[in-house]
Amino acid sequence: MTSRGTPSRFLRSVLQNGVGRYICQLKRISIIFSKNAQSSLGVREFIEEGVVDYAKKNPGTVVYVSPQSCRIPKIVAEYLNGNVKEEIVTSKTPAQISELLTKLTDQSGLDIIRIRKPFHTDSPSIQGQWHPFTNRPPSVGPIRPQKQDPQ
Amino acid sequence: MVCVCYHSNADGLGHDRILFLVPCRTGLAVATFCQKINMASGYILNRGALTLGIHCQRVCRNVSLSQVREKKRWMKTYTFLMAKKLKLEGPPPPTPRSQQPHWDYHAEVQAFGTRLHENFSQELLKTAFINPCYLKAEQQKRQELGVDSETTALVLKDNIQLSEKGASFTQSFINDWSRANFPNVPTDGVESIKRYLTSTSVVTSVARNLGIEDLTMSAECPVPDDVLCSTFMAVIGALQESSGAERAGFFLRDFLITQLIGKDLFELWTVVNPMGLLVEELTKRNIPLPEPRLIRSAGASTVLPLYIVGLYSDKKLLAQGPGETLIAAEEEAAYVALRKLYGYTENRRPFDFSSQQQQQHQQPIIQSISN
Amino acid sequence: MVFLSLSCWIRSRGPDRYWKVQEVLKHARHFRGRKNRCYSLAVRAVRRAFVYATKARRLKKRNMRTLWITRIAAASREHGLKYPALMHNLTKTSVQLNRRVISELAITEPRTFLSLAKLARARQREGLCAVLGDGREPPGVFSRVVLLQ
Amino acid sequence: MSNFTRSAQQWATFARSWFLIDARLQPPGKIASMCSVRLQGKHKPIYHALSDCGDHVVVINTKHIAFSGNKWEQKVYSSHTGYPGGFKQVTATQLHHKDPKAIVKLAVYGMLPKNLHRRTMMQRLHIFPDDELPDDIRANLTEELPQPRAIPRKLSEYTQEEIDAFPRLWTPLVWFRFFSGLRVLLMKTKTHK
Repeated sequence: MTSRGTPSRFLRSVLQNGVGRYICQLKRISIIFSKNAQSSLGVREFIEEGVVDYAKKNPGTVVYVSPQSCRIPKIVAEYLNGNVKEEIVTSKTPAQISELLTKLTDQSGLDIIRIRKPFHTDSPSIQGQWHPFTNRPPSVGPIRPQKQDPQ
Repeated sequence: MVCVCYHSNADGLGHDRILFLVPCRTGLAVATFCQKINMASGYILNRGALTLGIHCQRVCRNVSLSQVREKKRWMKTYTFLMAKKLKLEGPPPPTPRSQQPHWDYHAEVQAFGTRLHENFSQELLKTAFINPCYLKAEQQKRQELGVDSETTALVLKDNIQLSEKGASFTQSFINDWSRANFPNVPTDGVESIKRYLTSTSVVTSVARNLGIEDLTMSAECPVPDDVLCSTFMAVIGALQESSGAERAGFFLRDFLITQLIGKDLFELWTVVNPMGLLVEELTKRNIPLPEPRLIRSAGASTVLPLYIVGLYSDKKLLAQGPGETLIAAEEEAAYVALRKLYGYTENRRPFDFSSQQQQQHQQPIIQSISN
Repeated sequence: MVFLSLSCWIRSRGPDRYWKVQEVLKHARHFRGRKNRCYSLAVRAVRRAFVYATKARRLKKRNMRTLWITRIAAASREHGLKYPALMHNLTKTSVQLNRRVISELAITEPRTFLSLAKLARARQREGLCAVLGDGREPPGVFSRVVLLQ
Repeated sequence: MSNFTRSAQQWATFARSWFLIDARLQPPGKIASMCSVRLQGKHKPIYHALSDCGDHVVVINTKHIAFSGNKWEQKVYSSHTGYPGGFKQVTATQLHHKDPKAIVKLAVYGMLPKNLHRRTMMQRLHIFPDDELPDDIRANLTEELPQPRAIPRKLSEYTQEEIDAFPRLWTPLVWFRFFSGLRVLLMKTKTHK
C-alpha cells in the first residue's frame, strides 16, 4: 500500500502500559461457533482441548463460549480501550486457533495501522535541542563581526 | 408469439403493472412497465412488447450467465439504504455492555481484579461499582412495574462511602507522592499537579482505559463523567479496604501518576507572572535578584525575530530563554529558571515506577550506598 | 406456468462491478483531480502509485541515509570537522554508532555530539602524529615531512 | 539549557539567522558556494529538504570581487530574449560594469538546486555592491562569516622597511647595467649585419 494513502500513527501504548505494571489489554473474548457445522470443526476441537488451559493461563480475560447455529465461527475480542476485534476462524485447526488467541491476547487493542517509526518518545532531548546559537561562542550585542580563525 | 399477462392493481391510480412473458428464439424475455390503459393501449402494448422483447433478449442472456450463487447483488442498494437510514436517524443509542450478549457480571468483576494484579474482596468491589443514581433508577423502575418494595427490597449498598474514602486517600497519596518527588516545588505547584491528576478528564480517561465503564452500574448508558470518576474513587477505596493502603498507593502510582509522564510543570500549573514568582523564590533563598540581559538576537527587524534573554544573578547565568519578543523571551527565561529551582527539568531523574519486589531488592543497596 | 424467480433477475444488469470499482477507488481518494473519482483514470493512477510505493520501499533506505549524512556533515562542520574525517576517526576509535543515531544526537543532544567531534579530532591528530613518526625519515628518503614540522 | 517550553524551543530551533559575507577581493564562486549552503539550510543538523530552514545571507562589497586568470575577458554570460536574433553575450567585465551585483547573483542562482524553492531562496539573498548596509538589515545580522580567501597585500600597502627587509636574490641595479650593456652589444651586431 502507498504510504500517503494509508492512515498512520506514532508508536504508543494504552495508559503508559508497562511503566508501572503490565496489564493484559484483552478483557473479554467470545468464541462463537456452531455445534454441528463442518466449518467449526477446528473450533470444537479447540474448545475440547485448549480453552480451559487458555482461561487458566489468562485469569484476567473472561472467555465466553457460545454455541450458535452459524456457518462462520468467529472469535470476538474486546480490549480495555473499548476496541472490538472480530476474527473469523472458518475451518482452522486447533493449533492455528490457539496461535490466533495468543496473538489477540498480546495485542494492545490500538488500531492496527502503519506505525511511522518503530520508536517514539515524548521528551526527545535531555541536553536541550539544537538551535542556531547552540555551538556559537557567546557575544555581546546583536551583531558579531567575529574574526575567528577558521579552524 | 404468446403473451401471458396478469394484472395487479397494487396502486389504485389506474396504473397497471403488466408482465409479459415473450418466448423468443433463445430464451425467455421478461419486461415490466407501467402503462396507462387507454384507447390506444392495444397498439402501444403490442409495440412495446415487440421492442422490449428484442431488447431483453440481450439483457436476458447476460443475466442468465452472470447469476452466480453467493454474489450479493442486493448488497450495494442495501448498504446505501442503511447508510441513508443512519444519516437520517442518527446512530442508535448505545446500549450498556451488560445488556449485550456474552456478559457474566461475576466473572467480569473477578477478572477485573486479577487483570490489575490486585486482590480485591469481591463484595467490596461489587459495592464499589453500584452508584446511587443506579439504585434510584432501579427502585423507580420497580415501582413502575408494581413490584412491592418491601417484599423484594434492593439489598444493595451504594458506593458513596467507598468513593469518599477513595477520593480522600487519592488526594493525600498524590500530595505525599509529589512532596516526596518534588521537594522544591511550592504548595501551589503541588496543588495544581494534584488538581490535574484528580481532574475529571484525566480520571475518566484512566477509568475508561481500565475497563471500569463496562462494570459501572449507572442510570444512564454512556456513563457520565462524574459518575465514572466517583466509581474510580470507589474502586480505590475498595482496594484500600481489601488489601491495605500500600497496595492502593501502588495502584494509584501505576495508573494515575503515570499520566504525568511527558507533561511539563507549567502545562499543569498556570503561572501568570513567572518573573514575580522567580523574584520571590530567589529572595527566599537569599540569592541576588535576577537581571535580564539580551544575549542574542536574530532577524530583529523582520516578522520572525528571535531573542534570547539570559537571566544573570550575581554575574552568574541562571537561565536563558528564547522568545518571539523581548518580553516573551524574558518570561521564558524565568520559566526555565523556575524549572531549575524546582527540579522539574527534562534531565531530572525519571520517576520511580518499579514494582514492589524490585523496590525491596533495591532498597538495601541504596541504603548501603547512602551510608 | 408462472416464473417467480425470473422477475427477481430483471433488475440485475450484468455482473456487479460496484465493489470492484470501490476496491480501486479506496486507494485513490486522496489523489488530485478526476483521478479520485473516475474509475478509468483512477485505476491507472493507483497502479502507478503502487509501483512507486514498491520502489520507494527500497529508495527510502537510501534517501534516509543521505539525509543523515547531510545532517551529520552540517553538524560536524559547526565543530570545524569534515564529515569523512569525523566518520573515519569515529570508526577508528571503535565508536559503533550508526549514522541515524549520530544525526539524532546532533539534533537532540548537541553536547554529546560535541564530545564525539572532539574525540574524532583527537584521533585525527594522533593518526597524523603516528604517520609523521618521530620526525625522521627512513634512511635514504628525503621528504617534506621534515619541512611540515 | 534543556528546559524550554516546547513552543519556545520550536521557535528557537527554526529561527532564521542572518549571515554577513564580505566579498572584497574574493572569488565569486567560493562566495556563492558559501551562500548556497546557507540559503538551503544545509549547515544545520535539522536540515530537511521540505522543511524550509534556509537562512538569510547578506553579501557586501560585490563591486570588488576578484576573478582569477583572465576570466574578466574570457568568461561569457549568455542569455536569449526569446525573439529571433535575441541571443546576447556579454563578458564578465561588461556585465560587472552594467550591474555590480549580477555576477554573484548569477553564481548563487546556478548553485542552488533547480526546483520551485530556488526563487524563494534567492529572495533570502541580499546583495550590496558597497559596504553600506541599510539599518533594518544591519539590525538583523547575527554573524559575519570568515572570508574564504586571504586577501593578498598590494605592494603599495607594504612599508618601505618591509620592502627593504625582504630577502632578495640579486641586486637589480647591477643586473640592469649588465642587461642594458648586452642589449647595446646585440643591437650593434644587428646593425653590422
